[in-house]
Amino acid sequence: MAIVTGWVAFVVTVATIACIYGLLTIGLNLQFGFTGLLNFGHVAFFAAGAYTAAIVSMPPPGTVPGARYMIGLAVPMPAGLLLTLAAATLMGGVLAALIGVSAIRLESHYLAIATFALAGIFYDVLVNERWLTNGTFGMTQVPKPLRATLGADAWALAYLLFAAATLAVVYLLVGRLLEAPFGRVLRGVRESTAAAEMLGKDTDRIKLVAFSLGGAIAGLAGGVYAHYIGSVVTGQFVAGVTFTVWAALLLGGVASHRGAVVGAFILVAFQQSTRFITTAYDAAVAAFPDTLGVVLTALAAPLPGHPAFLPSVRFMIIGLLFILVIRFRPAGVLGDPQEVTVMGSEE
Amino acid sequence: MVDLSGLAQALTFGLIEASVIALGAVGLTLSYGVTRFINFAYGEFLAWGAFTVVFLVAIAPALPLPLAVAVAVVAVGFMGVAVSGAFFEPIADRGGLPLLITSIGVAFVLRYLLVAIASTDARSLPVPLQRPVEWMGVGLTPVQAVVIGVAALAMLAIHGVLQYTTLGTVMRATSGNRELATVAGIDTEAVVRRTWVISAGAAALAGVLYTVLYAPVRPTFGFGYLIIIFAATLLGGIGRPYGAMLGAVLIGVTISVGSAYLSPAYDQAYAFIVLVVVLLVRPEGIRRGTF
Amino acid sequence: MARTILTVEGLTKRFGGLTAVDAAHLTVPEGQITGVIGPNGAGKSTLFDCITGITAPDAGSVRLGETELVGRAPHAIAHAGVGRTFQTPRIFEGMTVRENMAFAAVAQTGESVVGALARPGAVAAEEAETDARVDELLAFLTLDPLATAYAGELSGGQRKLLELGRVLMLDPTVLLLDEPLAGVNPTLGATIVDRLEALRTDGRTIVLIEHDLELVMRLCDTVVVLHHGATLAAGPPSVIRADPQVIDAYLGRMET
Amino acid sequence: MGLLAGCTGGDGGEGSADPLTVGVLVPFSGDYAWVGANVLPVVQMVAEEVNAAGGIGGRQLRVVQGDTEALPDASLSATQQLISVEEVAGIIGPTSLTYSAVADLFVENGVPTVTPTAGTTTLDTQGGEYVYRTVPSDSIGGRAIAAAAREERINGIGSFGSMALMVGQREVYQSFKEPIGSSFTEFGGTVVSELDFRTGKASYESEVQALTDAAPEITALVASIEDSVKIMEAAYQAGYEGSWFLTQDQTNVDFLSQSEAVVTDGALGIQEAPYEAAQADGRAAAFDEAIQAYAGWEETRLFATNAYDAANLLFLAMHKGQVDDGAVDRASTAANVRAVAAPDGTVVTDFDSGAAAISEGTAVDYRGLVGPIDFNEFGDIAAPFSIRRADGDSWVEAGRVRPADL
Repeated sequence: MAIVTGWVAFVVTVATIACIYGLLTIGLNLQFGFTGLLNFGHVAFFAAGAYTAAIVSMPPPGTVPGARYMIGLAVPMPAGLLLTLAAATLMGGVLAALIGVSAIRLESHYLAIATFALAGIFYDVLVNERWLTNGTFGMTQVPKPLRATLGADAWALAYLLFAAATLAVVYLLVGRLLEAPFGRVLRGVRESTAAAEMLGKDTDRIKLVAFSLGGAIAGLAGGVYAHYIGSVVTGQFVAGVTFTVWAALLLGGVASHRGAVVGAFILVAFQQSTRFITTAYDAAVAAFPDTLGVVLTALAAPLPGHPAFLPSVRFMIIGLLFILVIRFRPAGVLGDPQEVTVMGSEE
Repeated sequence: MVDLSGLAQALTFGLIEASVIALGAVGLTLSYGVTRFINFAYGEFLAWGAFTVVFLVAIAPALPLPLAVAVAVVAVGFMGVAVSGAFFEPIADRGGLPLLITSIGVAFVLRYLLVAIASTDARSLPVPLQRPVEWMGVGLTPVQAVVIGVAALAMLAIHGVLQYTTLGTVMRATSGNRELATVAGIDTEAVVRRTWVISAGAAALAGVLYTVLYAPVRPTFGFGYLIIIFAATLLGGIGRPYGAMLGAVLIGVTISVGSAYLSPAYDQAYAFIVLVVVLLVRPEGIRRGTF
Repeated sequence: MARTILTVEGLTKRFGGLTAVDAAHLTVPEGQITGVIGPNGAGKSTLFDCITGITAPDAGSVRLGETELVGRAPHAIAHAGVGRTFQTPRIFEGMTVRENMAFAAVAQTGESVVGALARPGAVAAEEAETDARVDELLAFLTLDPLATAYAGELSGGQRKLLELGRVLMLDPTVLLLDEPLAGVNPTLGATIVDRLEALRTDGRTIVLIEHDLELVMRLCDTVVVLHHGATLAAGPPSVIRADPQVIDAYLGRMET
Repeated sequence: MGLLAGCTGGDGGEGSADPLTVGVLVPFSGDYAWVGANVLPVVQMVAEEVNAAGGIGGRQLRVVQGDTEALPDASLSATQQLISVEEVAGIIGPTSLTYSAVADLFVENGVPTVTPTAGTTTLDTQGGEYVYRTVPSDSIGGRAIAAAAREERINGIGSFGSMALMVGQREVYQSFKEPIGSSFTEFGGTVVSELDFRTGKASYESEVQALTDAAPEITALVASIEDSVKIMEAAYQAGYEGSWFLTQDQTNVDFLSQSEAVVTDGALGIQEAPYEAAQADGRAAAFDEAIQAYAGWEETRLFATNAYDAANLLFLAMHKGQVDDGAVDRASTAANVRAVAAPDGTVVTDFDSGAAAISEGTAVDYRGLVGPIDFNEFGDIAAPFSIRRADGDSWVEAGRVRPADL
């Protein structure tokens, strides 16, 4: 199966990761974009889904050398895939509901801090509760459905199609929800909770439903991630993921259903493309050794040479993205400025 | 040798950490007063303060530490003004939410600018390592005592500014309601700038004290410590410097006692739990009264 | 005498040292317009807030027909039939006029996740019904030309009309209007007054906070006067106009 | 230096002259950026030496960075970038942090991979066909620590009977815990307490309190440099009297410079013993001098010698493929990594001598700076360990532990 080689293989990997981030951004958009719930702990739901999928599908502890986890339900693959993904989605939703029940009534700024803090607590639980998550060793034998039968290249392509299909299905279902009165109620609650309440809408319940639904979709993304990477480790679920998803949402367009997915693909593409800065730089210097090479070397000379320099430039660019989108294009690439009054004026 | 176990010692460790938290919380609450948004980039001023001193001490070893600290506090103070002028003031009229989200971006820029310059290596300050001395039944090293002293002095200075200077009164007026203050003829732009100098300066000092106590530190420690500062600020009631001081003591003690008597692996969690409970029960914080 | 539809008894609310509402009492006859007047700070808006559950009163009871409303969530009170507008209209600026109106349609299948996804037929039917009702109300309130405009672009008066239309979507038993004419130009004001009268003839019960005393005396069937949070007097306009206490505390100035 | 030195400037022409790419797949950002900073310059230096001598089959070596950011999803796309886009002939890396997320890709694409850093025990029973490592497994390292702690003749302080295990909550540290604990008990000692602590905390007073309560004769402290400094200083302040046993991460001058002699003096540490042969013929010293000049270091950093051996092994394997079948491909290179280190060949200690011998058709046995580099079936090496004792701002060798002793 030589079709998936060269650039295609790299693009297939990046596209699969982008689909997973697309799901995460749709979930966040449901919470913040449409309902105005400032969720700074989105990675916790992503992690809840990933770990649930791992626990449901991993082999029982006895069979794995050095296993510290206690539960491994070893649901057979590939038939069990839907079951593990359902469990992951459910767990993401349940965790969001638990956090939501306690924090949803908070005013947006406080909700941001509460979700940020609760995601921090959840990370500590993942690291310390070895019986459940195998601690920092992580769950490294999450089965990849049909991996053996298909072989690497075909499987990579198949999983991309699966991830894209999952994203498409979720996109359509959530799209229909948003066009239905359900979407209208969310936007009303976002614009003015007091007015919505006065018009007979149980705003606490609506916020909880939206928050849990967003968490469930993030849980599903966790399940798709777990079966793709095949190993779930605490190192993956850091606050950086939450703010990457936020960057994708802001870029794509707050409260724009299409914008959320487009934003996720743009951001992941940007992040992965910065891998090539060193190679592009080398190629450029190699191709024009005298003219451009001299200029580039002179330019680069004063910059600190330590290898952490380049990756930190990438993160600075992401930071600037936040600043510039809010200031000059609050509606994001595909967002509708009319819709995004919440970004423009305080309630 | 001083026995470092027991509740009294845990409270002492809590108070020591509280002096760092308090400086950060007071600084954060002052800037919240005039800007009305939760600044997620605030932690980076701690890191910049600490690493400015590390840098100054590295290039000029002869420079006495206190002087280096003073230079860092002033420098980061004005950096706060520059950051506010560049990123926050232009959209100040757009309400708290866009400002809050922008502060996430500013946090990334400031943090990774520092990493780009200083790389991610852990650094420390030339502070002597001392064994704790018995003092009223608990162990305390002279350095720790100095840290508490410096923090207390800084807090006294801020209290002095707030209560006994025109800037203080004007700051308190503006922190109530910025539009009202402008209407009343106060040059709010100047007040906001001066508040940022004090706020970012306090953060820089907090960062230095953190590094003195808990070296070696990496340039990314500020963002990690942010949530502890938030906890103290909100516990004390957002916008209330005296509340922030009280909140800092409670959070410092909670972390220390929690680590000593429950599991030390969840030290951050105890501060978070206190914070979330407070947010739910009394969002306006524990300290009654206005300013 | 018309049946009493809403009774407020001994309603008290204190904010720190200030007693905003002091054992106020109010009986609202069905099918009539009741005016609530009083100087600024007399506790009128707080009274509305207590009735609609936005602020929990310290004491007293609010009964709609037989059901006690104190202690219930605002959305439950709205469901029970108490519609309310705000002094400064809280319309959904990021949504169109039509969407603002449709928002208020009473609990639909389309508002639940399962309903929206699993029963598209029912949702479509309800949407059609809602749209019909929205068109009807927009026409009634002369807002139909603005149906697809974003609510954020409306003028002050148009916003008042939209908020009135939105609360009418609830088909409330009692309609609490908080200064429906404040800041409205006279022509649009006349339309609003005309619509209120039409609602009354249609049997709708309205309670109105209004500063324009001349209008209140002309429009309202009964008038309640609040003073420092307490009910000073209540009765038909003619009685109120002549009541010495009211004159002394409030109307005296208007006569000269 | 790092930014520029990445360019080894192939001539970009077509045909056999196009560059031969090698990937360095380690973290270059995040908390573990120091790993990339330690490994990359070494690989670049060796590659430049090989290029200076004409490269491999006339093709210049090109070193490319793959930043795993120590995150599984980032490491997956970094690996895919190296394997599919850069079409690397071989990979130096990955670390234990992201090995399990990408192991599949190495095997599927048959990419020869030599990791200079992954000591994790998970690799003990994997690898050997495509994945090799020039760093001994933590299980051997842990066992050496236990053995040294039990034998005064090795550590020069005392035969310790009771030990506490103080281990950071990260795989890279937890991987040492079981080997040290079980071996220490096996050698007759008793483990009096196991303390797992959250890494990157502000202070560790409570953990140290638990340690002083357990009052072990010696504490095995498996943690990063910064956490170790905080813990040992807090222990000094709390009056802890016992000894310390540190791992490779901390046994270097950089660690000693971050704390004071009164705290660190007498602490025991462990490093791969500089291979006597390498020391005797001055290669170790020559390498130290060369890399410190090339990378601007004051001291040879952790994983530098491992990276040197990994690079040489990989390039020699490629060269063997070029000589045997006139071309360099992944499958032959993977097999050749084992071949060029096979114990029966003539001993060679760097690329030039090795390449010359291979060109003449003789089988070679590469012996590196880390040790004789004789791979077992899983591609692991056993190496002698040097047990060191901190004395002021330098480490003094207290004794040696040979693989045979374990």
